[in-house]
Formats: sequence, structure tokens, C-alpha cells
Amino acid sequence: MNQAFPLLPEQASAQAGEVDALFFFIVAVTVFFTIGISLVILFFAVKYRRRSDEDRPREIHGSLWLELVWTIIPLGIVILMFAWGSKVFFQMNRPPDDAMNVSVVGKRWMWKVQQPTGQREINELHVPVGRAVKLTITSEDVIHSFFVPAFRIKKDAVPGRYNVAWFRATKVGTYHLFCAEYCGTEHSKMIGRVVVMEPEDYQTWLAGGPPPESPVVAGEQLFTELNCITCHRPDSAGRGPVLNGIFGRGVKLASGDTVVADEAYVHESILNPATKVVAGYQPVMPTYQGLVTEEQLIALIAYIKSLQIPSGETVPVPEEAE
Amino acid sequence: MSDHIVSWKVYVAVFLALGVLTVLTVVAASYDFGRLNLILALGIAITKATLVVLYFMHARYAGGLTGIVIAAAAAFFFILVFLTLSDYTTRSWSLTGY
Amino acid sequence: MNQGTEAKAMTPEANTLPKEHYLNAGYGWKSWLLTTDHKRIAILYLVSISVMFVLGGLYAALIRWNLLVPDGSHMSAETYNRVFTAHGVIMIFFFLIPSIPVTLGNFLIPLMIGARDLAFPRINLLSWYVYVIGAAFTLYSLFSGGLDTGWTFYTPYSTVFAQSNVAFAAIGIFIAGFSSILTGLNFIVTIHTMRAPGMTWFRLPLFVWAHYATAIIQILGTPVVAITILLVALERLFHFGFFDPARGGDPILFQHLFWFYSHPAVYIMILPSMGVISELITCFSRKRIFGYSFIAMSSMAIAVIGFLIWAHHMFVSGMSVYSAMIFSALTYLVAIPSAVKVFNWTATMFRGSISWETPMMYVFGFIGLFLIGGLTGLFLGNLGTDVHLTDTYFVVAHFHYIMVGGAIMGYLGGIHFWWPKIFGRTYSEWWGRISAVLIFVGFNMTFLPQFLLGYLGMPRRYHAYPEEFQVLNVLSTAGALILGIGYLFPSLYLVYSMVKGEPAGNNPWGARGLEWETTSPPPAHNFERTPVVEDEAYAYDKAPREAFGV
Amino acid sequence: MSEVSSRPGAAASPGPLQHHFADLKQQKAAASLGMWVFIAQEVLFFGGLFATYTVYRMTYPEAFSAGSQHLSWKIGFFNTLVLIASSLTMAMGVHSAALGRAKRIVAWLLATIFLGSLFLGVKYFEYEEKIAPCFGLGAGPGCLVPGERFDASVLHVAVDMAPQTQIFYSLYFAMTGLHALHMIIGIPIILWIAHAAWRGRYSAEWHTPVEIVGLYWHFVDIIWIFLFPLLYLIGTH
Repeated sequence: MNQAFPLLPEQASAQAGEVDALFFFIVAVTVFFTIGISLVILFFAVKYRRRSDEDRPREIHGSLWLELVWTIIPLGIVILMFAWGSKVFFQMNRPPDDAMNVSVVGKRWMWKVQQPTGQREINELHVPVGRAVKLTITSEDVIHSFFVPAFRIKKDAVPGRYNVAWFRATKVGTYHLFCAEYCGTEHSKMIGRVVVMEPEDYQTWLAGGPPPESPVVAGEQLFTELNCITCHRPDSAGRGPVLNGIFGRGVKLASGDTVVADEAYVHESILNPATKVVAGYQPVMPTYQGLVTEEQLIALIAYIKSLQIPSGETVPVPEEAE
Repeated sequence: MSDHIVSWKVYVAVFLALGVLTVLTVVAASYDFGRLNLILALGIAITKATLVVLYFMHARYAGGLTGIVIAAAAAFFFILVFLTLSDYTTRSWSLTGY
Repeated sequence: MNQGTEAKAMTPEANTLPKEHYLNAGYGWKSWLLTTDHKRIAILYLVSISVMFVLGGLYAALIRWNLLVPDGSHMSAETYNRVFTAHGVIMIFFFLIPSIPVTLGNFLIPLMIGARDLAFPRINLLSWYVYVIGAAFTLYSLFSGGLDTGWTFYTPYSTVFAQSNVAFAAIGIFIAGFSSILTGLNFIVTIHTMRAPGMTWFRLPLFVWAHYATAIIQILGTPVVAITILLVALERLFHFGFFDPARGGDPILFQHLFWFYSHPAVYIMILPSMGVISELITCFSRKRIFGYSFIAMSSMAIAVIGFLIWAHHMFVSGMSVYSAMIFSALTYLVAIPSAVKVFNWTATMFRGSISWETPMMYVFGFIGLFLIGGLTGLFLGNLGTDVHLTDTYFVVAHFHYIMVGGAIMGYLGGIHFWWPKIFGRTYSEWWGRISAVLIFVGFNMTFLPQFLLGYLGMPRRYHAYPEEFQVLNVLSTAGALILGIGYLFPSLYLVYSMVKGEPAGNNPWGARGLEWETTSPPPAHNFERTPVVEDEAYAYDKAPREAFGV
Repeated sequence: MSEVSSRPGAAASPGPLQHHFADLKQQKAAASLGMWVFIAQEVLFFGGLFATYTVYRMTYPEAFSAGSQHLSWKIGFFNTLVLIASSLTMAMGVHSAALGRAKRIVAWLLATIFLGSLFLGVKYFEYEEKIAPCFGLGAGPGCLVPGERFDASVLHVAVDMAPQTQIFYSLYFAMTGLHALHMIIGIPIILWIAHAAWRGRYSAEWHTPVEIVGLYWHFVDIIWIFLFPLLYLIGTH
């Protein structure tokens, strides 16, 4: 990164090598065809240069055989590229289960990051080397895009939505974090850095600042403060569905559809509770739009995610509430 | 595109069919068929539109070119809707396990 | 013309301009502003889009000047954002999309198919006025408060947050869209109904096929962006809710609707240029085009497939992963007809009789730049590499190779090729070749470094950037200077030629095609008698026919 | 070298044939194709709105149902009948033109204009009911024009559903407004054609302008045929 005149970006994540391999394969195809065809054209242009104005070259209409050849060969090449690219893309979009969760909120013009243990950072992200990091990305205003060239990852931060990206840093160092989607005046200043540290250093760094409040704890506090607890009681006696163990499961809705209770659904249910009401319940929940910030929402979601099924009980998922 | 002259009776018949279909769509909307509601409403609307195109707009008597233009417009509209929906209907198919 | 001996062979005495032609068919401003002659309307457009090109070019110069230094100290961020938005809006909506169709297409399609005019001459004039009104609206917004949304108008930035004159620009683009629609409509109807006797579909020049395919996109794509941009204006002005997430709207839906047109719009820019190249390469190889029907059908295939691939601009937006796969697969399909065209052009030169006059220099330039532009598209249609590359300078370089390298090389090649037909006079061959080489060199120097910048990770639309990107940026700006000089020359010697050039004769290149069978410049009604077509297109094995118009 | 002999009637009569066409047949074909291509363009123009509608109706079915229930299906039904009747009168106008009966063309076109105006008049009252409360006029609350004054209280929906019903009304006004605009443009054109017919410009041989304006009018009718169930009839049950 401190090189004065680099020609290729650093490879600092597990994905970077995969993306580069694919990239150089396409570069090879590109260079081969560009140079090959250019040389043929130059060769023809010189060899068949008009000698006299009376030249009347013999007519050639075309050749079906040739047309088929130069349709099918490129088709084969692009199918290969497509398959390879899709494989890499799926990996990029499938965070491993053991990934640590980091939440990212874009705001004009800064990146607000929160560690799984609750430490907040602005325009910086500290991560341990070798550990998978799952990013849950959203925005408070316009569309931004979280871009770390050294990791070859990029994901838009879209207001009202949670997008997911992940990486596993492989090299200790400091890397650029850019906003890649134009977001207004200070777009080019919305840059930060990702600091990849040895796990021990990362632990030391975590211990450094003031003792953080973990998002789960903050979420639990909010859950009480906002009186969510009065309806969403863990003993299924409240007016709202029980939330223990609900996260990640299918939920049957009053409309007959089933949705997975993921981040987006919980987010929507807090802000627009009447949109997708769980089967067997009345749409009585008020909206919390304007009452909770994006960061508080993330804390609430973290808390709901953490709610386990009390041992010894049957699963009180709402599917059975009918 | 052609000078094919249709009897005025055809127009009146088409008009009556359109009226009946309009009543039908209102009646159908007063019952709850679940998901069929939308399909029924669109089916009737498409039938009505087809009648207008074929008879009032003379597409039935016009050349094949008119048909191609109509088909192209419909096809590109469906491309717009279906490929957009390919995103919306599969967005929640999560890749992430919890 | 240095090698204009072909024309001399036909008319042994020195060339003279015809006594009556469309340029002297009337004088005074009324004869121009109220004309319904497609050739005069083409000239009106030529003047208007040249003005827009110069304006867009000046904005480009400001961009490159700002990027000389990494800290953005040459202008404020507000100014820079307005500058690149103005560059994009002017160049795309008011230069590249109209460019070849409204000038060369307007002038040549009736001539090439043996018609006296386009099917709807008054609508043709109307489309020019609509263009001018749209341009006036947009320029007003650019000069009064400016526009800082980027040409893509992404919501909710454009509808809620932007502190600039979005609504006016949106209305201007909405209006200009109808100019494009009317032009496309006129072309489709003209090509269907006005062909001269004997001009069957598969005898049409490939230039006409390319414009037919382009017109399909103009008609079926433009209305969608028009309505979308109208919704943006409604949301901005009256706070209607369509795309604002704070009110339940989905900003990604805007992107779908926007790119449904704006991706095919790239083909509106490049297809006519490909049509020009097909004409030029046959003429200067003096040989029938290789695989005529494959080239014609590949234009149609590009137009149709072009509508199926728009969401490859949105792979990192959070759209469905599965949908992204569909769009990526479809994107790769469009590579095939483009490749087929390049192979056929190359094969056309095989055993030809190739002369290196100015238009052919642009053909060589076009193929080189289009190859790089097209092949770098493979990186962006690819799900694996696009994630890293999208919204970086790699994208900027890629689309400039297609839209500037491809479309403008074709445009300039076409202007040089048909200049003697349009104005009846020749230009300096020496200056022509020098400029073509300068443009090619300058262009590569400007945009090749940007591929590297993009892979390094420099995001686009950055007013300031980390220092390690400076060397490549300085190189790019130096290239832009050469490119600018390259563009300056033709504007000088072509204007000079208009006044002082030697009369060119009816067919200075010994080309085939009905447009060469009338006088240069053509008479007001194109042909004295309706021509009858007896040959396939590009029958270069036969001697050129005598002129009809004389 | 051969060329077509002189173009019949090209220079002789000042009739309807324009100078750049070979004959009336070609001119007719061009005009008719031109209108069809224009309609294809219109399909995609409205198509953008229909696509937006589809996505949001899928996302917010309850809000759309609630918004729709507040619209009067009776008014929509009445207007649908008016519009298809105007299509009939227009078709009869074109029919009279094909038979060369100039006076009847005028009568049918005037009937079409009357029905079109009736539709717009009803539309005016329908709009007024939703717009007036925004300016403190009319019967109490219930401003349904999207924007800052939008007031979903009359729709009886949960508070958080208000923005979603606002999307419904945004689409309602955009779609019906654009449709009405097409009629407002159409009516003077029909009037102009009727005037030309009255002056005897059209004959059994040449009446393409009547046909063309008919195509346009029928297309506007078709848009309404889709708007009626999609906007007025969601969940009336």
C-alpha cells in the first residue's frame, strides 16, 4: 500500500487469490484476441494493400462453416467464464457459519462499524487475521458501497435493507476502505481503513478502549425500554409471538405465506409490523419508525438472534401457534 | 392497414361483449378466490384488450407486420416485468445459514 | 482526394459541383429552421450535437485537470461533482445517443434505400426541435445550480438528498427522450415502406440494418427511462413516493427501470457505428462484405439480447444472487454477435484491395479500440470479477473504449467517408490521417491507465484520491491532452473544406450504394428518377453504376 | 439502367398524396405502421408504470387492497362503460369513413368527443374528492395526494401502513393522470379530424387520418381496461 506506484492491488484475503486467478484468465483471453485480431488486420492491410486502381479482388460471399466455428468457440469460452465467475460469486455471498458478525452503517459521509463485542469505530475496522468476518451492511441515508480493494469485496449499503458480505483476511496490514457508490459532495472523503491484526493484537486492541456494551446487551436493554417485553413474553402468554429461537426459522404468516425470520424480516417487523403479521396474531403492534435508529435496530436484531429456546421446552415456534 | 370493411354489427357485438366482460370482472371481484382473483381480473382484461385490438383496431384484417409490432411491444413489456421479478421473487432465497 | 482517380475515370474533366443541390435549394434562416428535407435536418443536428460535443469535451477537460493532483485542490468537491455529472449527461443524452442516427442516419437512410425523404419529414423536424428544447432545459439546470447526481440519477440521492437542480434536468432528459423515439419511429417506418423497387431486405446496406436494430431499442427502451425519470421528477417536486426507502419505496427498483433502457442505450451508441464500419471496410477493401446475413442478424441479436442483461450493473446492489446469475449468463450471450461482427470484418479484408485513406484509418482504430472495449466487458459481465471492478475506473475505461473508442471512431470515420457526399467537397487527406492517428494514440494513453487504476481499486466519481494513484492519473490527463488536439484538427480542416475544398465528384471513393449514384451534394429530392436496384449490396466486382441524379 | 416510369399523380393533383411517396397505398402503409410503432412505444411507456405497480403490489398486498377499497368501483365501472362506448363510436366513425360518408364521420367523432369529455368530467370529480382536503376544502380530512399532506386516516389502516398506501396513491395518480393526459391530447386531435371530415377531406380512398386517430383512441381505451381492475377492484369482496 505504501508502494509509490503499484500496478496491481495487494492480495489480503482468501477471495483475492480466487478473483485474481479468474481475472488473469480473462486477461489472457482478452490479450490473445486483441493482439491476434489486430495482427491479422495489420497483416491483411499490408499484404493486400491496393497496388493499382484497377484491382478488382475476387468475390468471397462468406462461409457457413467459418461462421459456425467463430460462433461456437467464443460461446464455449464465455460459458467457461460464466461458470467460473458464478462459483467465485457464490463463495463471496456465502459467509461461513463461524464468521464473526460486524455491522456496518454508511452515513454521509462516514462508515460506522460495530464489533461483535460492541466496540464502535468510525471509518476504521479492526479485524483479526485468519478469521472469517461477516459484514451486515446498511445505510442511514443514500446508497453507499463498502469496498475494500485488497480483499476484492464490495457491497452496496442500501437504506432500508441489510446486505451481507464477508471476507477472511490473510495478511496483517492496513488497507483502504472506499465508498464506491456516489453519495454526494464528500463521496471521495468517505474513505477509511481496515486494520488486519494478529489475533493477540486484536484482543489487546479490543481490551484497549472503554469497556463496550455488547450489541446483545444493548439490545436486551432496548427490548425492555421500548416495552417489547410486555407483548413478546417468553412464556407465550403475550399478545405477540414468542421470539425465542425464532431467528432463522420459517414463520407462517396470516396471509398464508411463509417467510424466514432473517435480519430483513425482523427489521421490517419493527418498522412496519402490520405488513407481515404472524399467523394467529392480531396486527396490534405499533410502528417503531422514527423511534429507533439503524444502530439500535441492529442491537435489537442481535438480541433477538441471541434468544435461545429455554432448555427442556418444546419449540414454541409460531407455526404451531395456530 | 387494409380497407377491409367490417359490418357495423360486428362492432356492436364487440361492444356488448366488452360490456358483459366489464360486469363480469366486477362480479368476480366481489368473491374471494384467493390468488385466483388477480389471474381472473387480468384474464378478463386481456380478453377485452384482445377484442379491442382485433376488431376495433382492425388488427385481425391488417397485415402480419402489425402483428409483429404488437407482439414485439408485448414481448418487451414481459421481459421488463419478468426479469425484474426474477430479482424480487428470489431475493429472499438466502444463501446464508443461521 | 489523393486517390480520387476512380471519380476521374468516370468524369474525365475536373469535378464541379452540381448546379442545383439541397444546400442551395433555399436561402435564409427560414429555409433551414422550417425545412422538412432530411438532409438539411441532418445538418441542423450536426451543428447541435457538435455544440454539445464541444461542451461535454470541455467538462471532460475539467475532470482530467482536477485529477492531476490527488488532493482535489484544483476545484471544490461540489464543483467537481457538477462537472462530471454535466459531462455524463451532455455526452450520453445529447451527443452519443443521437450522434450517428440523427446526422448520418438521417442524411443517408433515404438515399441508401432510394427514397425521396423519410416517411414523416415533419416529425423529423419536430424531433430536432424536441431535442433542442430538451437540451435547453438540461443546460438551464446545469448552469443554474448545477446537477450533482451523476448521469445515473440514483435514488434516493437524486430524489431526496441532492442539493441541485434535479427536476429541471430530469424534465430535459424526459423531453429529449421523445426526440430519440420519434427518430427511431421514422427510421422503422421508412425502412419498411419506402424502399426503392428491387431493394429487398437482404440487399439493404448494413448501415441501414444497424439503424433498424437501433431504432427498435430507441422505440422500446426509451419510453421506460422516460417514465422512470418522470417518476423521479414527481418524487422530487411533489414528494410522491416511488423509490424513497423512508416511505416504503425500493431504490433498487429504480435501478432496474433505469438500466432497462440505459444498458440497451449503449447499443444505441455502438450499433450505428458498427453499421458505418461495415460500409467503410467493404469500400476500402473493395470487396463484398464477408457473411452479409450474419452481420445483419447479429445487429438484430445485439438489439434484442441487449434488453435482457441490464442488471449486470447491479451485481453488488443487494439484488438476488440467483437473478444475478441469470443476468450474467445472458450478458455473455451478447458477446457472441459482437465477436461475429469483428471476425466477419477481418475476413472481409482477406484478399481484398485495401487502401489506407482517412476513413479506413478510423476503421483500423475502431476495431482496435472496440476489441479492447468489448473484451473488457467480459470482466464486468463476470460475477466473480465484477464485484471488485464495478464502480471503479475499470468501468470508466471500459465504457469509454466502447462509447468513445467505438462510437466516436465510427462517427468520425463516417463523417470523413460521407463528407464529400454531404458537402460535395474534399478535405485534406494528410491532415485527416494525422488526426486519426493522434486520436488513436491519445485515446489509448487516456484510458489504458484507467484499467489499471480500476483494478487497483480507485473508485469512480472521486474528487480526490490516495496518492499512489497519481502517476497513472497524470498519464491519463496527458493522453487526454493529445486526444483533445486530435479532435481539434478535424473541426478545423472540415470547416475549411466546407468553404474551400475541391469539388469531390459524385463517387470519389468508387463506392457502391445508391447514395453514390446521385450528385454530391444530392439534389433536394435525392434522385431525379426513382432508382431501381439490380445488385446485391456491395457488388464491388461490378463497376460502379452511372449516377442517377445527373 | 432502368428506372420506374413517372409516378402516377405525383405532381398532377394537389390531393392528399405527399411529394415523397410514390402512391397513396405507400402513404397509407407508412402512416398506419407509424401509429402502430408509436403505440408500441406507448406500451413500454405505460409498461414502466405497470412494472412498478407489479413489484409494489407483490410487496405490499394489504396496503394496496386498503388503498383500492377507498376508490369507488362504481365510478370506475361507469367510466369503463363510457370509455368502451366511446371506442364503439370511434370504430363507427372509422367505419363511416371507409364507406365515404363524411357527415356520419363527423357525427360519430363528435359522439366520441362527448363520451371522452364525460369520462374526464367524472374523473375530475373523482380527483377533486381526493385533492380538495389537501387545501382544507371539501368534506373533512382525507388528503390522498401523495406528499407531505398525505393523510391515510380515511383508509382505516395501521399507522405504519400509511407510507405503503401512499405508494398506491402515487401510482394511482401517475397512472390515471397519464391516461387522462392521453385523452386530453386525443380530444382536440379528434376535433381537428372531425373538422377536416366536415370539410370533405376524406373519402373512401383516403381516410387514413381517421383510422390513425382511431387506433390511438382505442389504445387509450385498452390502458383503461387494465387500470380499472388493477386499481379499483383489488379486494372489493
